[in-house]
Amino acid sequence: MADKFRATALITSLIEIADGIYSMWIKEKEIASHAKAGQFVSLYCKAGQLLLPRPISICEIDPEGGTLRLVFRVAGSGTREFSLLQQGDFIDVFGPLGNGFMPMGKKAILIGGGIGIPPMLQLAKSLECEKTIVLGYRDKELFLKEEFELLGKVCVSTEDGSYGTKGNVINAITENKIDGDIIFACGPTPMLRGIKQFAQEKGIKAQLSLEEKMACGIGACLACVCQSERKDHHTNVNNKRVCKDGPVFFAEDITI
Amino acid sequence: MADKFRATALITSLIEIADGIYSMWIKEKEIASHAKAGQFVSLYCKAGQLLLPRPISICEIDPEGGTLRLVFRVAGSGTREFSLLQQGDFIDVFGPLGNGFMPMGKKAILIGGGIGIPPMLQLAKSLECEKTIVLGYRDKELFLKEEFELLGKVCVSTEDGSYGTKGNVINAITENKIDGDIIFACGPTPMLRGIKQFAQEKGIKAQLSLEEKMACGIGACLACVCQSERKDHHTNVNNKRVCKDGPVFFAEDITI
Amino acid sequence: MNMKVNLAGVELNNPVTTASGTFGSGAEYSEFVDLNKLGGVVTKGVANIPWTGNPTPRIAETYGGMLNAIGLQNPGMDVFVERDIPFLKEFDTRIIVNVCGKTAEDYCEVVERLQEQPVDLLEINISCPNVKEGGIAFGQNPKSVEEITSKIKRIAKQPVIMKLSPNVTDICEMAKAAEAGGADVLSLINTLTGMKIDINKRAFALANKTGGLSGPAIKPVAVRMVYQVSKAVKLPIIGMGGIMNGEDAIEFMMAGATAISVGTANFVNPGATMNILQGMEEYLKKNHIEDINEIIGCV
Amino acid sequence: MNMKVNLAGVELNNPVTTASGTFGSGAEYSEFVDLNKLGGVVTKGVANIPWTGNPTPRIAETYGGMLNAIGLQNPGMDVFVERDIPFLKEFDTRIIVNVCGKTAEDYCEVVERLQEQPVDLLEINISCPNVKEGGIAFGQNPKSVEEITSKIKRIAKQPVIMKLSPNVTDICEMAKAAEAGGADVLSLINTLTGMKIDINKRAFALANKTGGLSGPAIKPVAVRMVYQVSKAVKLPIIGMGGIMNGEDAIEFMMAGATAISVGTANFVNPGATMNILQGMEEYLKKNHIEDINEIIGCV
Ligand SMILES: Cc1cc2nc3c(=O)[nH]c(=O)nc-3n(C[C@H](O)[C@H](O)[C@H](O)COP(=O)(O)OP(=O)(O)OC[C@H]3O[C@@H](n4cnc5c(N)ncnc54)[C@H](O)[C@@H]3O)c2cc1C
Ligand SMILES: Cc1cc2nc3c(=O)[nH]c(=O)nc-3n(C[C@H](O)[C@H](O)[C@H](O)COP(=O)(O)OP(=O)(O)OC[C@H]3O[C@@H](n4cnc5c(N)ncnc54)[C@H](O)[C@@H]3O)c2cc1C
Ligand SMILES: Cc1cc2nc3c(=O)[nH]c(=O)nc-3n(C[C@H](O)[C@H](O)[C@H](O)COP(=O)(O)O)c2cc1C
Ligand SMILES: Cc1cc2nc3c(=O)[nH]c(=O)nc-3n(C[C@H](O)[C@H](O)[C@H](O)COP(=O)(O)O)c2cc1C
Ligand code: FES
Ligand code: FES
Repeated sequence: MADKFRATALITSLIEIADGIYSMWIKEKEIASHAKAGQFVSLYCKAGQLLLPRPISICEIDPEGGTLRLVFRVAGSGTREFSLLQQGDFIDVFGPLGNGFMPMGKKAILIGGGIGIPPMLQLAKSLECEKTIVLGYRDKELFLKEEFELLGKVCVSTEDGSYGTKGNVINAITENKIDGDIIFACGPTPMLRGIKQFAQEKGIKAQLSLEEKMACGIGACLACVCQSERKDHHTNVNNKRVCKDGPVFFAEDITI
Repeated sequence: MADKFRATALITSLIEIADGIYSMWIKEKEIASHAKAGQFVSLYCKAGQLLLPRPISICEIDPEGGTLRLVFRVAGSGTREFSLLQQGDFIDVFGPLGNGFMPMGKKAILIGGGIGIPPMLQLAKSLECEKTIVLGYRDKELFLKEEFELLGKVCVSTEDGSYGTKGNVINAITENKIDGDIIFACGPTPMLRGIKQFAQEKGIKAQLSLEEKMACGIGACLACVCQSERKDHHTNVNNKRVCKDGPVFFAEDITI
Repeated sequence: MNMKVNLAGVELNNPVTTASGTFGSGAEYSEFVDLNKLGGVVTKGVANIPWTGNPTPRIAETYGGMLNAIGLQNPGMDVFVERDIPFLKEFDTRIIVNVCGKTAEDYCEVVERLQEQPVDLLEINISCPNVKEGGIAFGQNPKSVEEITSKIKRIAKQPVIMKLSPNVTDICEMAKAAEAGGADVLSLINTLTGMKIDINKRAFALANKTGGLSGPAIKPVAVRMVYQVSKAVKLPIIGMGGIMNGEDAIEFMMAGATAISVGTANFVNPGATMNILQGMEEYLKKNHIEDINEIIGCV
Repeated sequence: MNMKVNLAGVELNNPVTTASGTFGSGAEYSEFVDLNKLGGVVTKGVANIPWTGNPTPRIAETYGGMLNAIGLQNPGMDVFVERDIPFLKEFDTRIIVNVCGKTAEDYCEVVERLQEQPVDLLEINISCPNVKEGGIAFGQNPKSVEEITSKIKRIAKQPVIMKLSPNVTDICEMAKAAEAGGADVLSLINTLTGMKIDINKRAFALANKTGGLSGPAIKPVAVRMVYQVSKAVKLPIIGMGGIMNGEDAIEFMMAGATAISVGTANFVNPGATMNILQGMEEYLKKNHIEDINEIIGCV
C-alpha cells in the first residue's frame, strides 16, 4: 500500500513572511491525509538544469482541506525558483517522506532553531500534552512566533539579542528554567549537538530532526546517511538514512 | 556602431494561426528600427537545458510601433516553449541578424514554402515593384495567405492538392505562367534547389534564403556554413556563413 | 509488439533495467514501480563484507546532472543473500547483481557465493570512481580488465556483465579486453569523474572531493561510447547515462544497446522507469515497429 | 582591487579570455564586447594552409551543452596574419593564437611564421576531437605530447600553452608530459567526445557522427581536471569548460586556474564575457578580497 505520493500540487497561497522566508500552502489531498508532524516532502524545480528534489519539512497539515503548509528560506537556485511561483501555479511534490516525530511524554519541550522552526508548528498542534516552545532566531524577524503563541508557552532567543534571550535556544531554556520529560528539536547541527548534551545531562529523551543532502528521498541511494550508534538493520554498518530512518532520531541513537 | 541588439522583449501578442503555427509580436524598438526583410532574430529559451538560440525569420516589422512579428512552427522543445508563452511575458531576443533580401528588379516573384512563407510577408510589404507571390503549403492550413493577398497577386500550391495547384511551388509557377525578372525565395532545401534550376533556365537572378543549425548567429563560430561557388573572402575556403553572409544568397553563388 | 530482448541467453521482458546504486534492491521503489514490469533490477553494488562508504556530503547537484561519492556502502553478502534476493524473487523480473570488491579475491568470493543463488546475471563493477582500492583501478587498464574478467568467468555460474568506466582514453580497448577475458555482456557507462567547489565555503562540495557525474549532462558521452563499443565487439550492451525518457532510451538502442539502465532519473521521478518503458512503446507504435530488436544499432 | 594575473611572464589585465573557436578573432563580437576589457582573446585554431572543415550539420544541442564538429575550418596563416592580428593589435588585450595542424611540421610552420608577429602567447591545440589527422591524436599519448611540445618550444618565440584533451584516462600524465616537453602554460579542457542520434531520422545529428561536448554539462569534469593538474604540475593553468557566470569562473580559479576561458556561453549571450568579469569582481568585493591571485587554488 502506497503511503507516499508523487503529484503535481496547486499552490493555494504563497507569501513572504520574513526577509527571504516564504510560506506556501499547496493542495495535495493524498499527501495531506497521510502526513504527520516531522515528516517532509520533496519539491521539484521546473528549471531543467536542477534535477534533484529539495526536501522541505511539513509545517502544517490540513487533512480536511487537503492542504499542506511549507515554510522555506531562499538558500539557493531551487528555493529561489519556488519563491517566484505564485498562487495558482503548480509544483511537483513527493511525500510524505520520513518517519516524523513520535508523540511521547507528559511535558514536552519543543525547540526550533532558524529554518528548523516550521516543522515544530504542526508538532505543537498535534501534541496533546503540556508543552513549552523554544524558538531560536537570528534577529528580530520572528516568523511564525505568533502562531506558536496560540499553542503553548513560547520562549525566544535571538543571536543578536534584539528580542528575548540573547544567544541560542539553550540559553533561553536555562534563562527561563524550562523543564520537561521529552525534547523535540529541529535546527542546525551545532544546536542539535547542544541539545543532545543537555538532554543527556538532564537524563531525558530527545528526538532530533536532521538534515542531509538527498537524492532519492526514500532510502534507496544511500546519499543521506548519518552515523548511528548501533548497526542499522538495513545497512549493516553504523549508518542510518536521514530520509527513511529519519529525519527524526532519538539523540542517543546517533553521533552528531 | 552596434546594429544588433541582445534584449529582453515584451510579447505583445501570441496566437496560433494554424495547426502548430504561431504568430508572435514582440516589442523591441532597437531591433524593429534596424531590421529589414529577410533578416532573422535569435530567440532564447528559458529552459536551462536548452542553451542555443533559435533563429526565426522576421515576418513583419513595425518600426513606428517598435514591434516585430515572428511566425514559427512548433518543431521541437524550444519552439514548443515559445508557443506556451503568453501576451505580457518576456522573451530574450538577439537581432536583427543576417543580410536580408536586396531589393532589385521590376517584376518580382516571391516564393515561400512552408515555414519559409513568413519572411516573404515583410518583403512583399517593402518591395515597391510589381510582384507575384507564390505560396507552397502542405495542406489547406493556408496561414498568412489573406495577408499576402492585400499585397499582390497570390498563387498557391498544396502538396495534397486541397487548394490551388497540387504539388509544389514550381508547379504553381508553371500552371499560372508566372514570370518576372527576379526571384526571392525561402523554404525547404529541395524547393530552393528546384528554384535555382528554374531561375537558371529562365536566365533570371534568384535570391534564396537558407537554413542551417546555428550557435553564435553572428559569423564567429563557423557552425552554419553552406558551400559557396567562389572562395569566401572571410573563410578563404568554399564556405559561406548562413548567419552572417546570408541567410540570403544569390542562387549562383551557392551549391545546394 | 515485442519488447523482449536477450542478454547472453537471458531473456528480459523488456529492455528497461535499473542502474546499480540508484534503486537499492528495489524494495523502496516497489511502492511506485511495479517491479514485474521491469526488464530487470540491477542491485546496488555488494561486496563480500559490509562497507561503510564515504563520509557525507555524498552528493552534489550540477548543471543537468549530479555528482555522487557514496563509496559503495553496502551491507555485505550475507544480508544481501538473506534479504534482497528472496525479496526480488517474488517478482517476474530478472535479478542482476552488481558486484564490487577491493581485490580480485573479494569479487570472486561474492561471485562464488552467488553460484547457487537464483540470480540471472552478474554485473561486475570495475568502474566505481569513488573508492580508493578496487573499483575504477581495475577498469582503466586493459590487462587488468581482461585478467579480472577471466578470473570471474572461471567461477561464475551466471553470465557475466562487465561494467566499464568512461574515464579512459579508449573505451574500445577496454571493451575488447573484457571480451577477451570472456565477458558475456558489457554495461556502459559508469559515471565520469567530476568535482564541485562551493565558492562561498571555499570547500569541496563532496567530502570525498571528487565524485561520479551522472544524469542527462553525460548522455552524449554515453551514446558515443555505446556506439563505438558496439562496432568494436560482438557482445550485447546495456547502455546507460542520462536516460530521462523513452526517446533517450531509443537513442541508446539505436546506438547499439540491447538493454538500457535508468539511474539518476529515478531521483527526479520515482516512476521514471515506467514512463520510459511507456515512452519506448509509444515510439515503436508511432513508427510501426513490431519488434524492439529491429532498432538495435540501426543508425 | 587587483584583477591582473600572470601567465608565464605575460600579464593579463584580468583572467577572462575567450575559448578558441567560439569567438572567431573577436571582430564579430566586438560589437557587444569591449575587447579592451578582456584579459585576452584566444583566436580560432589556425593552420599553415586553409582548411575546409567538416560538412554540416556541424553542431547539435544536448542537455545543458552542445556538440560541435566544425573540423577546424580556418582561412590559413596568410589571411590570419594579414587580417586578424592587425585587427586585434588595436586593442589593449593579449593576443593568444590557437594553432592546429595535421602533422608536427604543420604546427611548427605556423609557430615559425608567428615568431615575428605581435602575438603574446601560443595555444597549441592537440586535443581537437573532430579532425581525422592531428588534433586529439597528439593529445592522447604522453610520449607524443612531450615530443610535439618540445618541437614547438624549440622554435617558438612566445610562451607556449598546450591545450589538453579530457578524453584520456589520466590527465595528469598528459600534463606532466607537456611540462617535461617545456610547456609554459596548460589549457584545459577541450571538449569531451560525444554523439547524438536523431531518433526520428534514425541518423547521426552531426555529419561527422561524433563531436565535442561543451557547455555547463561538462563543468564538473573540467573543474576536477584543473584541480588534479594543478596538484600535479607547477605550470599555470587556463581553465575552461562550461563557464556561464562569474561564480563558475571563481570555481575554476579556486580549483587552481590562473586564467579562464569562456566558450559556449558566448552563444547564449554575446556579452557573456563581460557579465562573467563583472560577476567575478562582485564576488571579490562581497568577500573583501583585494587581489584575485589570492583565490587561485585556495580550496
Ligand atoms: C529533511 C529536511 C527538511 C528540511 N526542511 C526545510 C524547511 O522546512 N525549510 C527550509 O527552508 N529548508 C528546509 N530544508 C533545507 C532545504 O532542503 C534546502 O535549503 C534546499 O534544498 C536548498 O535548495 P536550493 O536549491 O535553494 O539550494 P542549492 O544550494 O542550490 O541546492 C543544491 C543542492 O543541495 C541541496 N541542499 C542544499 N542545502 C541543503 C540542506 N540544508 N539540506 C539538504 N539539502 C540541501 C539541494 O536540495 C540541492 O540538491 C530541509 C532539509 C532536509 C534534509
Ligand atoms: C535563418 C533561419 C530562419 C528561420 N526562420 C524560421 C521561421 O521564421 N519560422 C520557423 O518556424 N522556423 C524558422 N527557422 C527554423 C527554426 O530555427 C527551427 O525550427 C527551430 O530552431 C527549432 O527549434 P526547436 O527547439 O523547436 O527544435 P529542436 O529540434 O529541439 O532544436 C534543437 C536545436 O536544433 C536547432 N534547429 C532545429 N531545427 C532547425 C532548423 N530548421 N534550422 C536551424 N536550426 C534548427 C535549434 O535551433 C536548436 O539549436 C529558421 C531557421 C533559420 C536558420
Ligand atoms: C547515487 C548513485 C550510486 C551509484 N552506485 C553504483 C554502484 O553501486 N555500482 C555501479 O556499478 N554503479 C553505480 N552508479 C552508477 C550508475 O549505475 C550509472 O552507471 C550512472 O549513474 C549513469 O547512469 P544515469 O545517468 O542514468 O544515472 C551509481 C550512480 C549514482 C547516481
Ligand atoms: C563551436 C566550437 C568550436 C571550437 N573550436 C576550437 C578550436 O578551434 N580550437 C580549440 O582548441 N578549441 C576549440 N573549441 C573548444 C573550446 O575552446 C573549449 O575548450 C570548449 O568549448 C570548452 O569550453 P566551453 O564549455 O566554455 O565551451 C571549440 C568549441 C566550440 C563549442
Ligand atoms: S536520499 Fe537516498 S537514501 Fe536518503
Ligand atoms: S552560427 Fe556561428 S558562424 Fe553562423
